[in-house]
Order: sequence, then structure tokens, then C-alpha cells
Amino acid sequence: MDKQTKLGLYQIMVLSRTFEEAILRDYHADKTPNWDIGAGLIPGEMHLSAGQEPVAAGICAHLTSDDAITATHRPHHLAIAHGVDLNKLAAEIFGRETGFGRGRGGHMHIFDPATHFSCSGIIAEGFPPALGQAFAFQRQNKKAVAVAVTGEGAANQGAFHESLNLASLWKLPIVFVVEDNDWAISVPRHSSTAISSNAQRALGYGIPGTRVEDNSVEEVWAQAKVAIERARSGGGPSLIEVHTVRLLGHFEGDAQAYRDDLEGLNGRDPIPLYAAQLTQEGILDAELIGKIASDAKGRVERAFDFAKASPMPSADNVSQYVFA
Amino acid sequence: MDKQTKLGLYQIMVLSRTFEEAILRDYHADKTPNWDIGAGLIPGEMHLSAGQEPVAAGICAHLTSDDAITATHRPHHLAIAHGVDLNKLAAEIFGRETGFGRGRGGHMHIFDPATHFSCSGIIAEGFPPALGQAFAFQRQNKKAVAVAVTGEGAANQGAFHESLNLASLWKLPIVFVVEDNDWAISVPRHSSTAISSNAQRALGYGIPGTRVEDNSVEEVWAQAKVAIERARSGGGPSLIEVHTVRLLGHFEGDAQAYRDDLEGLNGRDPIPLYAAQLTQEGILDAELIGKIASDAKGRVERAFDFAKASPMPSADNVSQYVFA
Amino acid sequence: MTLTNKVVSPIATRKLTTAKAMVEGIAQEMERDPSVFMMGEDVGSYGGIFSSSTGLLERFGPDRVLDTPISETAFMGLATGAAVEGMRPIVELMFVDFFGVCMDQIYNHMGKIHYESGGNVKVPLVLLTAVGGGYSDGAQHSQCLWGTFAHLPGLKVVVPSNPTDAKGLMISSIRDDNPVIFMFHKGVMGLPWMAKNPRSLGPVPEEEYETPIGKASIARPGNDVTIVTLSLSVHHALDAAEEVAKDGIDCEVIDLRSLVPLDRTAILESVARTGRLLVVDEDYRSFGLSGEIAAIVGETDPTLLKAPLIRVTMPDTPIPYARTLEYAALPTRDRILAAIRQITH
Amino acid sequence: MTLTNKVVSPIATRKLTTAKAMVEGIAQEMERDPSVFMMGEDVGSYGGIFSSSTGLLERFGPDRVLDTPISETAFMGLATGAAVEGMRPIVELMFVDFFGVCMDQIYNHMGKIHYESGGNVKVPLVLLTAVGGGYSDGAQHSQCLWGTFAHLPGLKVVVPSNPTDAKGLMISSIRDDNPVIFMFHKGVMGLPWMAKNPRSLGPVPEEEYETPIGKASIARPGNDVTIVTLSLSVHHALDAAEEVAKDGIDCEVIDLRSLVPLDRTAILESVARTGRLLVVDEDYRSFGLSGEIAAIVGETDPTLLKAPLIRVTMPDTPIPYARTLEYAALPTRDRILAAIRQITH
Ligand SMILES: Cc1ncc(C[n+]2csc(CCOP(=O)(O)OP(=O)(O)O)c2C)c(N)n1
Ligand SMILES: Cc1ncc(C[n+]2csc(CCOP(=O)(O)OP(=O)(O)O)c2C)c(N)n1
Ligand SMILES: [Mg+2]
Ligand SMILES: [Mg+2]
Repeated sequence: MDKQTKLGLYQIMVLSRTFEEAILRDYHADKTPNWDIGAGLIPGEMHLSAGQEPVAAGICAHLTSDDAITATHRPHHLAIAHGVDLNKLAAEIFGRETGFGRGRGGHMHIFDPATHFSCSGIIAEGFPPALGQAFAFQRQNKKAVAVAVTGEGAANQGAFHESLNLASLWKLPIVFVVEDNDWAISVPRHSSTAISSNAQRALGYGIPGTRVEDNSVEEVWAQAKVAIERARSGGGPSLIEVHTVRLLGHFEGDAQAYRDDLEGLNGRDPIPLYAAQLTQEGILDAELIGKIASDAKGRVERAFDFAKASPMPSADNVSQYVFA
Repeated sequence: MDKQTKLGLYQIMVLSRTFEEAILRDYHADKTPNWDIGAGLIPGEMHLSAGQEPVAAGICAHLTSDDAITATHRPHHLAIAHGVDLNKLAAEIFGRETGFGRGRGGHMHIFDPATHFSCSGIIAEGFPPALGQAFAFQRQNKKAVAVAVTGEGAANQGAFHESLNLASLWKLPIVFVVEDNDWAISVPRHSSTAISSNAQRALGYGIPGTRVEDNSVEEVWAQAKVAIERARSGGGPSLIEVHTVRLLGHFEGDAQAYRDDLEGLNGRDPIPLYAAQLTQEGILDAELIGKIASDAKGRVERAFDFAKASPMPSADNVSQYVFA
Repeated sequence: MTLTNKVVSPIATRKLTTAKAMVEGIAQEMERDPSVFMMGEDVGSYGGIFSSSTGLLERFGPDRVLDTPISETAFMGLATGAAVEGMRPIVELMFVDFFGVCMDQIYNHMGKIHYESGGNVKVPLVLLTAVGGGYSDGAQHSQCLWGTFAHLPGLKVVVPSNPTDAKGLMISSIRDDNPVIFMFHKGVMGLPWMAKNPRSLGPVPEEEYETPIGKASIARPGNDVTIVTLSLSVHHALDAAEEVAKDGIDCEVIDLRSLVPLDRTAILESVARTGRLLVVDEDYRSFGLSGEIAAIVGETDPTLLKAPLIRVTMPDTPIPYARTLEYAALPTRDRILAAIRQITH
Repeated sequence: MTLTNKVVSPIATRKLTTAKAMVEGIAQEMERDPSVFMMGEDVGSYGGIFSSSTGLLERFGPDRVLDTPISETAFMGLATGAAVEGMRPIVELMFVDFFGVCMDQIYNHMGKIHYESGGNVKVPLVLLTAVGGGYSDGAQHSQCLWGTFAHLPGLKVVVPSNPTDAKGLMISSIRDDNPVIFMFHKGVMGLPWMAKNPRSLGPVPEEEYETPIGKASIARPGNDVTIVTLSLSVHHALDAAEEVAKDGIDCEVIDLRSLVPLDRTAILESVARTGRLLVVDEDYRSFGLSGEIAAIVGETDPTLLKAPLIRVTMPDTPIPYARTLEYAALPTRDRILAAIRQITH
């Protein structure tokens, strides 16, 4: 793995984190004094992906905008790593007419036809449409692949099973990714399944499965390379589970009283860990770290400025776009 | 395995087949000249289990009426082997007020609280309620177990996955059985999944899985013994797949033009095969075979007579039993 | 039926069953547009349990006519994703009664993506499904449920009653840029193995044509009573109308043909003339189609009604197996007759 | 609220939020009846995402308060099977919007087994679920959908609007021998982290009591306009009624409290008096509750209406995220006010 690739992975992780830090700031800025989830410039549920950037960075490094990726209720890192337009992403989160969904969607419903990005707020139910994208690519003789992502909690939903079976049967060009962040809201993995790795399940569909421990972006990158090349060359689907970490609450406002792994959590933050590794390897230094941070900051703030300056959708048009 | 047990298995298989032969006769008797599925004393879809009796006999030999069993749209062999009242079964199939569902249910909706028997016409969706029966038995500190049966086609439905996972997680006293008769209506197994044995899938839930080839009632009996004892003693769920055979169409009226395995099908009929084996072993002879047949015939005809003599439900009561 | 596309022989003399008319529409679109494909359980060599795809596999091959595993969530979603990427899937849910295993894909994804994307993503597909009872298939295989689909936004709901409309509506549905739920009643398909209404065989132009989605048809004009109905019940209503015509009662029978969009104008225009409204609906009585029709009148002008409206529907009861019970529940010709007599007495 | 069970202090002075009132009802039933248990996603240590089970795990332990995997089909079915075997499950579907992943279990099994078994099998359970929008949770997390559940036979549908009813209806639901869908609006729960109606805090008797399922309550008596509504909209209707009372317009606000059974009598009695009907419904407009109310009037006596009825509902539109759009869609106090003015002008 070359230096440029490593730097690229680091940069994209930083960009994603910077974007979410800006959300954090603006989300909470105007919900007080009586914290109200529906108030403020960014209302509604907010699921942040901080900690899970290695998954997004490692996977998306192998994709182009011709490839499709489907995320969950926690979509930012994947959207950003896949290269969606940051302005439109921010604008959608702010509910503006200039957003990906003209403010109709919100942060759980980002659809970008230009990069084939989509997501869904229903657990595991993003998998089936992803099958369809892979199917279309296959039938249209494109070399494109689809990637479908869920959490480890979602892997116990029926759609997971049906999708893996059908993908294997029809040899669809798709890669399934499970982000195991130990938690499904307040339910720890061991309370949702008796098995310790979904790689095991992959065998039950006749497809290769692998599990990446330790949230290592380079290991994700390496496994994704194999899986995506396999899909792209007609070899059919694979599954990759990544043991990652959810640094924040399930959503903003989650008090996390249930959580028994808070201690030492910050020590598991993959971004400083990767920075340290790359510094050790002589790829990063303090100056470059600073430059990457400020580049990211610049891009994010421009996107947020764009969003905030954009018009709200007009109430008159509430029923526009129900039908094409 | 002792002689009595073997004889018992044979008898129950014969009883089930005899019952279905009587259905066949009466179902088709009055649908002509223009064959009309909705006409006659037994109207509606009719899914017969002929060929699959070894599954029912081998499993149910280990159950008492305190144990629950949930069947599919193809339920007769399981109902009969589990010992439901033949009169009420026949009466329900004839849509009579004396049937298990007072004529409301029909042959896909047989519920017998006395033996905890139930079934459902929706693929794989009998599994989840069976979990609940197992759960109740567990919480009520009963020694009872639940058995849930589907076809191999149904094993690709989401409910299958969710149920196995939950059963394993909560160590429910349940045994999952897959009847692999090679077909899901017209779709052969190899067109519905890339894997050759659901025993493989069981591992993906952390439970033991086994596959019985050759439709052997004794092998089913042996595997079921292990699985049911395991469940009964708190060891949790298991899965048994049986490679069985569907001797008839998916439902009556199915022309089976799609079917490429009709040749030699009769040679796979498990009843004469088992009769031959038991004769060889000196357990059966022509006389005993005849007696078992005529006993079965007598029981079945009495049940059918009871059904036909029973009153039809009154149209006035169509909306009775919507709510308790 | 309105013919908006090709020029069509004004009077079609060739007769087809509804099933054959539908399949012909599908085949013509598959011929015309390579992005159209069909999938579902037993749509391949079986040709569709209710003959909705007979001959398509033979003609278009297994790449375009696909048997699926019994994994409705997976393949409904697959249809959505393929549509998003520019294909035009026709996907069959064998019986509408099975919707519950895949409804999330249908109403939270298929039906909402266009809106959530602010109009940027289109989901052009047809979800074909069999509805209806009358042949003792019991509580899980006999429902209509169009009210359930029509209540949820983002899905067009099309329900033909005869071969001519079935072909035209099928072609319109395939060409529509939205998800269209196309619900065919088993009793209008003209299946050889089921009691069928004689009108399930009818004239069908050979050419391609579109029947507009959202326009009701006046199956029988009349001035005394408005019968708003759809699907198989159209024929029961026509039979009842013929019967009471002998007594000088002149019923207008409106075949809605689609619930979404709903042709309010046709309903209101008729009720304004007749002052008497009967809704005949094989779906469950409450919180469904019959209520919606009542509301359209009530919110426009309740004085249009010279008598209380009557709903002849399935009761709010799971559909029973025994024939005596099922036929007590169904909106039969006799129940319609009784309602006409009551509303005009 | 009718108190039919224990003797209750005639005026409760203690105030609880709706969430706490519901949980108190559950806890009292769990205390009384060991066959009652609760399960769902995050109902354990989290205490329910919308506080529907706060404290129950601590009090009754993990054997009776169970966190489930995200496998709604499995655990909904589990509830049904356990009920069949004599337990009384309370099972939570976190948001009603998720019904599509498990609807088959709900409507084809839970709701139909009693009927299919000819009354021989009972399914006593409560399906608890959060409904409603107003806080920008988007198209998949803001719906009401009670019309969908009420349309399908075999399920009772209960929708409380305030703490007093919530506790009484919860106890009645648990004791009911049928599956009861208990839909609580997030906006009436009195959650500390969401804008709440002031009436989400109200007097709740400490004792156990039942509130009968199927009886509407007159939230405000009046003689000029009948407003039929339920859930959070009751409060918007009351606010609007107070406002127009200043102008001498006297609205009656009917809080339905349950859709199945539906209190036809209360609706008809009121409309007969007022002649003016407004239906306020946070569910989608078409093929749902508002239509059903219209039909009840239309099939009883359309001349009861002195003016066209008005429906103030969500449009047939997926629920938008942006506040400007969502509040244009919701049946707000302002939209109700405008409708009252229109119907009485
Ligand atoms: C079908 C369905 N059930 C429940 C939910 C509510 N829900 C949203 S996120 C979540 C937990 C998801 O856990 P996991 O899949 O591990 O993803 P994570 O949030 O950890 O990224 C739940 C239960 C939902 N959105 N959809
Ligand atoms: C959810 C659902 N999808 C489809 C059907 C229609 N259907 C009934 S039986 C059947 C085939 C079932 O195959 P299998 O599970 O192998 O059982 P078998 O009929 O072979 O016993 C199908 C597709 C159904 N009843 N439920
Ligand atoms: Mg997780
Ligand atoms: Mg099979």
C-alpha cells in the first residue's frame, strides 16, 4: 500500500470527522434552553458516524462515482468518502431547497444520482435496493459494483438474509459490509445474536466472508480491494464485517446510561491512532496534519455556509415530488 | 430402534397417506365438467404432502400433545402424526361447523389447542409464532418443546433467519425442520439458493444443523431424537433438513409441466420402500400390511363420514369470532 | 378505454382473456423497450400462478423473465434499485395477501424515494399482484387490500376489470415513471380452472395502446343510482343493474379502474345526477375505499345525496374458508340487488 | 374516562406525564399478573426510546422485560405464539413506520388466528408503538398510520391523547383477550427532549383502573361544530376551539380514543346536534379515518350535515423533513382554525 493511498485514507477520515464536528456544533447550538430535538437549524434525529470513518475510507477508496453505495441511518462518513457534493449534503441536513432532496429527505434520506449514493432509515432495508443497482449494472454490462452497508444490529433483520442469498444466487456484483460498532442503540451485540462474526454467516450463502478487527482502515482497504475486484470481475458478492467503534451516542441526545464501554473510548478514536501510525511511518508530520485539518475545515465551512445561505423550501410546494 | 417404534412409524405414514388419498378422491369428485377450484365439497387450494410422511412420522414420534408443532400450507402429515383429532381435521377440510376452525380456517389454517398444533399459509411465517410457544414453555417451566417446519423454498425468507437467530440467542426449546422436496411450486432448489444444505446455515446462528438424505424415516427419527432431547433439556434449538419428495403437484390442479424429475418418481415413494425394508427385517408381512392399511382406511373413512354429516356454518355467523 | 397511443382498429373483434391481454401488453413493451424485465415467483416456466406471464420466458428468455426465491423483501427491493438505475421492472407479488413480508420495501422505499430525493430519483416499475376471493382460498389468500395501498402515498394503484382495460392499463403502467401497483382479480383473468365472469373474455386491439391511469370508465350509463365500484365487482354490479333495469331502475356503474389517482370528477358528476350512491367494494368495509368515496361527496356537497349512501363490501372480518360463509361476506350480485332496491324504494 | 375497575379517588390530584402514566399501568398489570411481560428494542436498560418502559427492567428484571434483536418479524410472532400459550405479551414496535418489516405477523397471524381457529385460540397481547411527527424525523419516522391498522380486521386500535386515558386504556388493553395496537403519539408523551403539549402532563389516579376501549370521550362539549379527532390533534383542536369560542363559536371536540371499535354513536349524536363536521387526522388524508367518519354520516343520514364536511389531515404526501414543509403538512391549530371559520362562515 503506497504512501499516497495512506494519505488519502487519512484525509478522507479527517474530512468526514470535520464535517460531523460542524454538525455537532450547529445541531446543538440552538436547541436550548429546553433541549428540543425538533428545534434549531438542524432539527430531527442526528446519527453521527464518528469512529467509523475507517470503514468508509477503506471501502470507498476502491469505488468511482459509477459505483453505487447504500448507507444506513448513519450515512455521513460513507457519503463523504464516496465523494458526494458537500454543499448539497450540508444543505439537505439543513433542510434547504438546494439539498440533495430539496429538504424533503433529511440526513437519513440522501440520494445522489451522480454518485449512485443512497441511504435508508429502516434497518437492513437498504440492502434490497442495492441488489437492484447491482442487478442493473450486471444487465447493462457495466463494470460498476454496488456496496451495501448495515450495522451489526441490522444483520439480524430478515432483509439481510434474503439479500445475501439472492445476491449469491444471481452472482450480483455487490459487496455487503457490516459495521459492527458493538451497539444497536442500547443493545450490545451479545444481546442480539449468539454468534461472534457475520463472516460465519456468509458461508451459509456460499459467499466469502471476512471480519476485520481493530477498526484498521488499512485492513478494511485490503479486504475491500479483494471483495470489490471480485464483484467487478463477475465473481459475485462477498461480505466484510468490520469491528469499529461508535464514539458518540446512538443519536445526539442519547445519554448512554446503558453504556459500559465509555472508559477508554477516546483512546479508540481511529483518527489520532492512524495519525500516530502514519507519523511513525514518516508519512505524516505535525505540519501536514495541520494542513489536512485546515483544508478539511475550509471545505466543510464552505459547505455549511452554502447550506445556511440557501433558501428553505416553500410550504406551498409540500406535495410536489410525490409523483414524477 | 425397536420393532414397535418402526411399526409405529410405518403406521403413521400409512394413516397420513390414506387420509390424503381420501382427500384426493373427494376433492376431485365434484369439480367437473369444467374443473373449478372453488367448486365441490372440498373447495380451494389443496396442498398434499404425499411422499413427505417420513418427516412427520420421524419427528412426531418424539412429541406428546404437550409439545407444539407448526406446519405450513402443506400440513396434513404433520397434523396426523402429531395426533390431532381426525374428525375435526376432516371436518375443517370440508368447511364444517365441527371442524377445528368451525369452517373458518380451511386446510391451511388448522389450529388445535389440545395438541398445540398450528399452521400458516404464509411461507416461513409459521416460525415466529412457534418461537413464542417455545418461549412460553420455557417461562412456564414446562418441559415441552416446539417444532417449526418449513419447506426448502421458505428457508430463503427473512423470517427463517430472524427466527433461528432469536431462538439461539434465547436458547429456546425449539427444533426447526426444513422439508426439502426439491421444489417450491415450479422453482427447483438450485434456482432459489446457491447452497446445498441448510445445515450449513445453522452454524451461522450458533446452533447444530444436520441434513438427512434419502427421505429415511429412521434417520429422521434418530436426528429428531437428538434435537428434541436437546431442546427439552434446555440445550436450545437445532435445525434438521430432510431431503424428501413431493409425489404430487404443488397443489391439486398443478399440471407440473415444469417438472423434470417425474420419471421414476413413484419409485421414490417412501411408504412401499419402508414396507419393503420392514418386510425384509421380518417386522412386516403381507397380512400385517393389509391390516394396517384397513385400520387406517377405517379411521379415515369414519372421519370423512363425520365431516360430511356435519353442518355447514351458518351464513349469519360470518362475523363471529373476529374478536374474543 | 381511451386509445392515446398508436392508431387502433376502431372495433377490435379479436377476443382475449384478461390474462392474455395483460401478457400481450407486457410482451409488446418488452419488445419495444429492452429495459423492461419481469420477475417474481413462478413467473418463468410456470407462467405465473394466475397466468400473468404465460409464454414470456419462452419468448424473452431467462435473462428477462426471472423466477425468484421466496424472498419478497429482497426482490421487491431489487426492483426498486433496478428502476433507480434506469430499468423498468415488472415484479410480481403472487398474492397481495403476502404484502406484509415486504411492505417496508414497497411503501417506505419504492413509494417514497422519489419524494425524499426531491424529485431527483425516479422509480418506474410495475408491481403486479393477484387479489380477490370467491374460491375458498381462506383468510391469507383471498383479500383485495387496495385500500391499504391507496392509503399510503407515492404509489399509483391500478385495478382493471376487463381485458381491454387490462392491456391498456398495463402498457400505461409500464410507461409510467412511478411505481404502479397493478392489482388483477383472479376472477377476471379468465382462468380455465376457476369460475369466471363471462366478461373476462373481451375484445382487445392487437396494437399497443395506453389506457390513461386516473380516469374511471362508465361501464353502464344511468340516471337513478350511481354504483361506484371496480375489479370483479363491476361485473356483479352490471348484472344487478341489468336485473333492476327490468323494473325501470336505471343504474350507472362507474368502474374506477384506478384508486390512485382517483377520478373524483366522474364520481361527483354521476352522484349529482342520480342523488343515490352505492359503493361496491370487495375490500374490507372500514377505513378504505368506500369511506373515501363517501368523503368526496360529503366534502363537496352532502346535499347531492337524496338518500343515505350504501356500502356493499366485505365486512371487517378475515375471509372465511367455507363457501357459505365466504359468499355471505362477498359483495355478490344479490347483495347489490338488495341495496339498489333499498336505496330506490 | 370511565372508571370501571377499582374504586378510585374521585379527583386525582397527582399529575403524571403520559409516558409515566402508561408505564404505571404496565407495572401494575405486571405486578398483578405474572403472565404479562414486555419486549422490544431498547425497552430494557434504555427504558424505551420514548420512555414507554422506563424503570420496568429495574423493577421486574430481564426475565420479564426483554431487549430484542432488530428482528421485528421474529419477536412480533413470538408475542403471538406466547399469547396463544397463555401469556400476555406487551411488545413494542419502536416506530409504527417500521410496520412493513413485520406486517405479515401482525395482520396475517396476530389478527387472524382467533377467527381462523373458529374462536378456539385467543391472542391476548398489546402491540405498543410510537406514532406521529412534528420534529423533523422525516418520511420513515413520523407517520401515524392508524388507518392502515384499522382497515385490517382482527386488531383493536387504541390511540390515547392524555395521561389519564393512557393509563386506563393501557390496563384495558392488557386485560383484553384480543390483540390491541396501542399507538402513542410522541408529542403527547411529555418527553423532556421534545416540544410537548402542556396537556401531556395530567391527573392520573394511583390505583388501577380501566378505560373502556371503544368509547370516545367528549374532550370539549359544544353545539356549533363537531370536531372528530384523536391523539395529539385533540389538543390542537381544543386550542382552536378555545380561540373561536371568543367569537361565540362553540365547538365540540370528540376524542375517539380508539378506531377499532369506533364509537359511531358519539359521532352521530354530535353531528346530529351541530350539523357541521370537521375531521382532524394526522394520518394521510385518503382511504383512511377521515373517509370512514364521512361514510358513517353519509350512510346514516346525509341530511345531518348543514355544510360540507372538512378534512384537516396530512396530505397524501410522504412526510417531509424540513420544518417549513412538515408544518405545512401537519394538521396544526392554524389549519383547524381556518377550517372552523370556513365551516361556520
Ligand atoms: C426495521 C427497523 N427497526 C428498528 C429501527 C430503529 N433503529 C434505528 S437504528 C437502530 C440500531 C441499529 O443498530 P446497528 O444496525 O448496529 O447500527 P448502528 O446504529 O450501530 O450504526 C434501531 C433499532 C429501524 N430504524 N428500523
Ligand atoms: C410469503 C409467501 N410467498 C409466497 C407464497 C406462495 N407460495 C405458497 S407455497 C410456495 C412454495 C413453497 O415452497 P417450499 O417452502 O419449498 O414448500 P413446499 O411447497 O415445497 O412444501 C409459495 C411460493 C406464500 N404462501 N407466502
Ligand atoms: Mg451497531
Ligand atoms: Mg419445497
